[in-house]
Amino acid sequence: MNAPIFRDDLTIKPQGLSMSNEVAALKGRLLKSIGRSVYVYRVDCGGCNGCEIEIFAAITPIFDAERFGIKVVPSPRHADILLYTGAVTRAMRMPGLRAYEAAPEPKIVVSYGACGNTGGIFHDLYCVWGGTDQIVPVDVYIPGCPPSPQATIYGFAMALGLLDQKLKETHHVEGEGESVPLIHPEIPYALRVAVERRAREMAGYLHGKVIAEAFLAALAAPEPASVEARLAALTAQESDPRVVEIYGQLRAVLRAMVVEQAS
Amino acid sequence: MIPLSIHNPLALLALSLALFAAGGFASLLCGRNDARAIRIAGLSGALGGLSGLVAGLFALAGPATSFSATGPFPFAHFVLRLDPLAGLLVAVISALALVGSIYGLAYVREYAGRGVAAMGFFMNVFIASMLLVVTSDNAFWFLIFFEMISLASYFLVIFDQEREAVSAGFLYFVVAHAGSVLIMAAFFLMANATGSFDFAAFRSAHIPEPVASIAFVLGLLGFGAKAGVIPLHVWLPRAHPAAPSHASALMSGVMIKIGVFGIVKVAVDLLGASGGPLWWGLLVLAVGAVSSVLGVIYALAEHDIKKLLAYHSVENIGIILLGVGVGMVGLSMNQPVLAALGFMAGFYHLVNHAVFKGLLFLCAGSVIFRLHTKSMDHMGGLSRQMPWTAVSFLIGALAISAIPPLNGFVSEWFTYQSLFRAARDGEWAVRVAAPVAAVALALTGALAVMCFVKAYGVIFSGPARHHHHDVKEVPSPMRVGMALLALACVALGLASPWVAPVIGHVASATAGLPDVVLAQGAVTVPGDAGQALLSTPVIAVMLLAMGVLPVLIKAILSGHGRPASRRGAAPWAAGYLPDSHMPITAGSFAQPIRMFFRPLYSVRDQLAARWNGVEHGFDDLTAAARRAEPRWDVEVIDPVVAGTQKLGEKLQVIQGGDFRIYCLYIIAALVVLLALVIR
Amino acid sequence: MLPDLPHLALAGFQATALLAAAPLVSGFARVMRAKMHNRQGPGLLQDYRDIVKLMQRQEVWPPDSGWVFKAMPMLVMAVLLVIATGTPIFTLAPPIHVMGDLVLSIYLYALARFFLSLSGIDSGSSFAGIGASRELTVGVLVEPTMLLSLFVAALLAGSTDEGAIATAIANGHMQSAGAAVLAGLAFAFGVYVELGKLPYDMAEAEQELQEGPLTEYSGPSLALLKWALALKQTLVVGWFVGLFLPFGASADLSIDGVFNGALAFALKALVIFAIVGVLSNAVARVRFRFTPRHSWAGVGVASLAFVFYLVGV
Amino acid sequence: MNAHTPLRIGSSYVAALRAKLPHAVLEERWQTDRQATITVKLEALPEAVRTLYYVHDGWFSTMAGNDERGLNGTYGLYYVLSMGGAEKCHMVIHAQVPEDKPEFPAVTPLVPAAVWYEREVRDMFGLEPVGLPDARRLVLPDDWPDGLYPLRKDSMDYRFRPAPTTDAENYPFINDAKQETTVVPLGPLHVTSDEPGHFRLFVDGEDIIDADYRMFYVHRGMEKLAETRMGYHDVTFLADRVCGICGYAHSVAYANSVENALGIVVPERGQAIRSILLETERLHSHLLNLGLACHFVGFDSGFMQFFRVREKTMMLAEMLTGHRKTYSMNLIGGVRRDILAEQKLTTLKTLGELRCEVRRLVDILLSTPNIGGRVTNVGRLDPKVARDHSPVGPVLRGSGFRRDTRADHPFAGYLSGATPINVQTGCDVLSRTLVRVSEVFDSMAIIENLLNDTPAGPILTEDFTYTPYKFALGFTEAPRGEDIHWSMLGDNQKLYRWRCRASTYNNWPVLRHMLRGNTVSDAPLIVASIDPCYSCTDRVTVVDVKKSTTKTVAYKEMERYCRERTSSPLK
Amino acid sequence: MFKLLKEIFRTGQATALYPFAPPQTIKDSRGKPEHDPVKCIACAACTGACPANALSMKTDVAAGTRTWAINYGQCVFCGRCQEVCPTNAIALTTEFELAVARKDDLITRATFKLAYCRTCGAAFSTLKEVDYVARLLGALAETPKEAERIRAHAEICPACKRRLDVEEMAQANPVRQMECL
Repeated sequence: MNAPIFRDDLTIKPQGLSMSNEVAALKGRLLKSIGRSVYVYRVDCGGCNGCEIEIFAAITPIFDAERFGIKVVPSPRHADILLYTGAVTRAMRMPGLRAYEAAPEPKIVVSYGACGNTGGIFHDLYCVWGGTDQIVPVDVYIPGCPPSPQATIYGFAMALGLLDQKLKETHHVEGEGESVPLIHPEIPYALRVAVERRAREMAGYLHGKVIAEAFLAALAAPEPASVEARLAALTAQESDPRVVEIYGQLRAVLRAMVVEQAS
Repeated sequence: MIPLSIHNPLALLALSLALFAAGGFASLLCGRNDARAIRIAGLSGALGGLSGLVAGLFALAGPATSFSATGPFPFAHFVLRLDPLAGLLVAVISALALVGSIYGLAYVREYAGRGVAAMGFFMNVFIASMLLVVTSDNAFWFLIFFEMISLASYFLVIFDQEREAVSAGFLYFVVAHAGSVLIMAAFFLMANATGSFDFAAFRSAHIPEPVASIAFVLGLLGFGAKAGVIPLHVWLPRAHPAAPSHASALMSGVMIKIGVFGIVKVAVDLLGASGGPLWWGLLVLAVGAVSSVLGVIYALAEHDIKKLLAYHSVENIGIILLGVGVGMVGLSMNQPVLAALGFMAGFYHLVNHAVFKGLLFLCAGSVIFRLHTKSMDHMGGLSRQMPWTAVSFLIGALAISAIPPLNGFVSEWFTYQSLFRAARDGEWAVRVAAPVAAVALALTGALAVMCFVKAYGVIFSGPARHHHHDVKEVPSPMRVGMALLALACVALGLASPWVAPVIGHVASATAGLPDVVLAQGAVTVPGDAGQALLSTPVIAVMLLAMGVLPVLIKAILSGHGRPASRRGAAPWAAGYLPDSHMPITAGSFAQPIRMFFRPLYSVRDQLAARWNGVEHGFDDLTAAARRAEPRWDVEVIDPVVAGTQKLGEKLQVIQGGDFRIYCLYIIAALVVLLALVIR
Repeated sequence: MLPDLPHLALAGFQATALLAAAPLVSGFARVMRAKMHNRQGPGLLQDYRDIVKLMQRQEVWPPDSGWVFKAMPMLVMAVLLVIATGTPIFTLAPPIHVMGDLVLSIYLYALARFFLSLSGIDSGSSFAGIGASRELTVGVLVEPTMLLSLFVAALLAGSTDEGAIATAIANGHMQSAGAAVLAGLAFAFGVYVELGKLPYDMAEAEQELQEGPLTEYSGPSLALLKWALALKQTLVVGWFVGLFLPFGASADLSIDGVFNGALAFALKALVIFAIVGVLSNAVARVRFRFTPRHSWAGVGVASLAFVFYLVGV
Repeated sequence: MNAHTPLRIGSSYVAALRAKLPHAVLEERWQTDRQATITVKLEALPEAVRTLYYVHDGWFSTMAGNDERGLNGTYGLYYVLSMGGAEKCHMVIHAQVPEDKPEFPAVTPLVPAAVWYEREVRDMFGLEPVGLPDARRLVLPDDWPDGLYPLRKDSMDYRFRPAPTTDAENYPFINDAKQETTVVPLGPLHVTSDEPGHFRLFVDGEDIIDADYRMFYVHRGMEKLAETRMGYHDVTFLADRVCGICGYAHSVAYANSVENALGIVVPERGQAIRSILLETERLHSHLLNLGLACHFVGFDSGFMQFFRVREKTMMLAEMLTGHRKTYSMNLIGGVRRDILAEQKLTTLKTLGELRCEVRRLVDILLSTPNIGGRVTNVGRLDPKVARDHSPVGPVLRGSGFRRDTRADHPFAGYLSGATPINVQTGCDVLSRTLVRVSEVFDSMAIIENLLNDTPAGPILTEDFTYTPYKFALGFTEAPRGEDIHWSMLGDNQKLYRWRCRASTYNNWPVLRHMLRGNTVSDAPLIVASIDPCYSCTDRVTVVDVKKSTTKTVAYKEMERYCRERTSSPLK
Repeated sequence: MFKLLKEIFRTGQATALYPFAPPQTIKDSRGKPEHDPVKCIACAACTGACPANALSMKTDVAAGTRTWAINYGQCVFCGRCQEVCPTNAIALTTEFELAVARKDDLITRATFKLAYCRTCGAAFSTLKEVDYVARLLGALAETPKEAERIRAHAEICPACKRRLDVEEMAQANPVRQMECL
């Protein structure tokens, strides 16, 4: 590898397009006139196809974007909204710009998915430009990898002013005396970690966490007095045989830890 | 015999002929002074055309006038007869001669230095001989002038001296003479039955059935070859394109009509008294239907603009013959209205085709004049540089596609109506044949639309595929020529309620029938108003009126503050860089038709293969001639040339080329022809 | 024979009424389509909204296009409006009598087709060019069927005047009922192809040609063109209904009669477009190469109608 | 996948190779009991590959270039063959290209299936395949500067973005048509392709006379990313995003490759869950393809119905993994989520509904007017062409070849039972569609079996150590066919090299043959019938080598090459 | 065709009502990662684990702060952050309505105060992390003195810790150190 280079020296900006003020003013008018009639042209600038399929799904019966007058059109000349997906690969720079040029003014550009918004997981690669706004001015960003059809519907409803934007920029600043509570301080740290790890190996980070939490809660609970009884009760309540199996494994961990401690 | 005077159309015709003759020889005398030759030939042609046009128009209303003189041959008087049908043909020929000559004033400059003096001569001879053919009333003189047409036009075809032109010319020569021989035979049969070469004698005589039928079939074949009906069309799409464009306009516009004229002349005029059986008409109808459909299908496959137009001539001859066929059917069924309607439809289309096909050839000539190519694949986008030519071509294209309210539609409408009447009122065989012919006509119409969308689109629309950056509109004489014919297309369409009765009279007079009702005020009707109504003026008014509505809608709804329209950077090529291979070409455009009608194209290839034999023979012959040439030079030609050097020099002027080669070609051609005929 | 004032008024009314209703027709098609997909779909008025919206948009012309491209939507709409004045739809007689000839109708549609296709070439787009070629090819394939079936109907009525045909069928003055029915079927096939709906939407095939001749249009021109195409669909159905199902059409020019005629047409059109909606959404697009097989079937039915006419069944 | 068994399936191939090229085989190394890497002399490379390919029923799986100069001073070339004969295994032919002379004898003239790979290795490493007749770029975009090879270790930082060299595409296309043709451009932005790729149909009106294509619009540089920014355990999440449809198959293939290299034994339950998810992915992918096939022939009602039903599989995926598309389920050593009783029951119930609905929809599809005309005898893939180019998945099975990674080289949860292979012999679009239809039902059965019989125990093991410079293959049968990954570990918790080959990569080259002779209206459907996954391919496209010119050009070049290396066994 | 019609009638309208009715979400599906800054100790485990670099941590020594940030526009919703978070401060929710018109609205930040090494005074962590570690390890202590020692140890930066360890070892076992030498 060469001597380290800073990212800003490496990357040149592609020649993107900017918008004249006049056209920007027209956009407001456009948004009014397209309230219930929206022609969308998809511009895939090098996505993984996930976004494209979800856009497809958004026009199919369950989600039916045509309810709102949204129609996917086959030519950019018909478009009101250009829907850019993908991280803008080098090869798609010119096609992407051509589509923008071909669409009538004013046009709304929606950047779709993590790749379109920022480049996503590919944001700093040599063969991508890192997001739609690197080549054309963007009006709406729809995050997701890929955004689900519902998120797509929301994004369009938001773009058309039917729904309000929910996500706002926030900045939390640490307050005085902010302190993080300990998790199950009553259970020895090593035991908790061992239980949590075993639970994760058995059921994964999500279910494992829930199961471990139930197990630890039972362990820490005051009633009934005997640990074995508490855990037996926990197991007895559980109808899912797989969870029962995992409880068994966790009890084995507990037993091993206790035996080890004892020895 | 009516004496010649200025009030007599025949006198005007004579004046016209004199002008043509004078102009032709004067042009020859100009020698290498091209500019003067062009002017003289052009002006004399235009004046001759003008006076011929007036003569023809006068003659339309009849009655027939004739002029007779004793010629050098005791067995054949020189008789000219100007009846309404001849008048119609004279008018058409003269009109195109007029326009073609004006057009030629600028167009012929293209040929400067390549013997324009001779071209002027041949053009004028060509026109004059056509005028003489349609008016001569004696079989012998008819044949003489008929030969003159062939010869003059042969020289026009081979004018370019290119390999293709020369070989096309040869084929033309062979077919034309084969046709003449058949016509000659037909006339001999009639002369044999009547004892005279005068048409007047044929007209009044009653020729017995088998002989009349044989004469008719011989005439149909002979004139059919001239008209270019399928399967005798092979020469046409090769010869017409080879000629200079104003000559092509005359060949396609009027010369092939001589063929139709001949068929009518033989079947209706000369054998009219004998009364043709029904199958004559049905045969003509069949020939017409086949020619129209195949003609247009073959046209669709062409990339060469002039070949495309030439194939359309085959198609339109077919359409004309549909009308003529119905007329003949009507005659034999003793239905005067049907007969008059049929002939009228045919004659109307004859006039119309002359006008729009002439126009289209002139437009094609203009494009070739600027781009120096006949291939449509190297044209494109010319409507911006050549707006006059484009608009003229578009009018011609709409007219030939039978788009209302232009002239082509009117005559096709009459053809449909005559077919409808035949289907409704005719005998059983006719009732079956007429709808089939109507379907053929409908198919032809749809294909013609496709073909001319292709032609106009590929030549004048879309992106340019040529590399001439400085293409500009053609000089004014050419524009005037095109504009005159374009106006004629519009006028013959819009004025149909007034034109139709005139042509109807020609038809009735030719067939010896009473006039039928063809117009009531501004409305045309096919014999009776119950059958159908049509008013081209109303259509035109409605189109204009309704044209306002979308414009208004757009103006009102599209509102203010909308961003100004703009021209995009490129057509949308699915995001890729557009290139010059993406816009559709002539070949690709017509490919679905080539795919769907594949069997019909193989018919053409079969026919063409038949004629290939002739061409191979020609190739061998010229090759042999070339090998033998030195010997000829030494042993035969040199002494002759040396002996008649002065004469030789004069003769060389005719072609400005190598006269000896021509002699050889003609001799060789005659030999082959003889061989073919004898075999 | 030239139109008088009441007839002109009727012509104007019929043309504008059909024009006004055309987006409703295409909107209805979209609703039908959505219902066939088990979707909620857009409202009936969606195409009005689309047209109004498109009218506010910018027009972008392809770089090499000429006046044909620009004028085409207006030209086509004008021609269709002219046809609307000559087709007997609300009444048994064509509003303008001299415009009511069947040959004229066929060739006026050809005029519209001429410019629609020409604009495809003019746009310089590869897809539009192929679309134009297909549009005309389909025209070639369907024209014989349409002409022959109309010809048979005209023979039955003794006149090529569409009003005469409609009147004859309405009154049952037909020499041959079988021929009339078969001719109606063949004509219905031709009309269906002219509708440009699946399986015969060759020229605009979205997946194959990106909407063919429409590819390069934008803004008001696209609005007019979509509107005109909807008008064409309304009109050809009107043509069919007017000639072969003229029941309910007004025999005179009375306001009541015309109004009832219009109502009757609306009902008939509703039924027909519902059937079309089901048909067009339940089939795949025919492979272009196989289109002639279908059109030959059409010609076959029309020929059969003709035979029926000849033998007088 | 147990590396410790003494059983070495495929030894006979090694023996055969040693017999055929006695002095050329330098070394054999076994990664697992069914995976061997045989190092041969560079000159013997084409013959070695050809022998395995044509003599021993080998199929070209992938080829990896590797910049091993830091390790041994050479570039490594790894030609991977999936052996279809009696001993089903993977044979890797390895050859070393010296640093100072970056060229090697092209295999393509002998085995056409290698064409894209050799073009790619030229693009990415600057290694010149001598005798390769196709000199065009494959992976790198037109605006990429010459002479900059992204995958060389010392060429550039992975973030280096050179200024574009051009704004106009300059890729030369090959048109073998003898007649005049016009160009129909399909893509990169075409309504029927959800992804960018440029297909250039050379047509005469409606007829496709020839076709060429330019892909790799989606080349982002993932392989470089995997060896730089990411730790080797993060690459499973990157592999998920190789493709938006069959990303999970890549993730599994990648995880498998590392697990094979490090000898990790993944718990059985983890393996079963991987298979369940792979089959779920196949379900939604095949339903997507069936829907799109309807869409492309204008039968949108069918498209909508298939998508409506497909939503159920999406719901399943979301329930089982937390996401409709990018499952993010794999870690090296196992999976991240378990399937609990509630999910199991819902899945079984949904599958029951799905089976009925899909059966009805397939019935509808096959009985719809005009469908037969659109799919029968359209887009034929001749078995001979298929044999030469090694396509995979339903494309291959639709042309009558019985090859399916799940059955041939069992992995994950397929180890236990024989997976059915569906074959059709029509070679056309219909056959490929029918193969997919059968696979949909098979997938449902596989999922049900695995759910009803899931092994107990953990789903993840973390009991392994990272060992530098180990390498191995990992493979899955994605909905589109075999995905195969070749991974080599580095020494810094990262990969040294990751070679990811998606199924579609092997299917593109035959497309040209399938398009020829059909019509413009068939093109979208034919392209869809290989169920292409453009981004999967991540880099390439091209065309097969022109047969006629291959011999002459290749021969001359080869001659020069041989002259320079007198020891060549090819002489 | 009739089979299709039958299917259509059997199914009825399939369209979900959203957005006119609450969305249908599936339990455990991976939506927006919700960060609870109060629970966050700014340990950077998540930023290291994030394959897309959507999570970032920036230290501003001059201002004495460390700022954690998530860019929802870059997030690929894999849940690795949730998996590695030691304090359950970040977890994925089922929220999906994330579209914005302004790119900055995609970013959520949290700023924490830096902790300084009690030995060398260099900033090395956040106060919250030091506090958390101290309490976590302190809970294991058996005596308050031990706890205090642990806390003090936690407040030393790693560099100093290494140095101190070496010194400590040297003092505690000089012999072994000698052996090593």
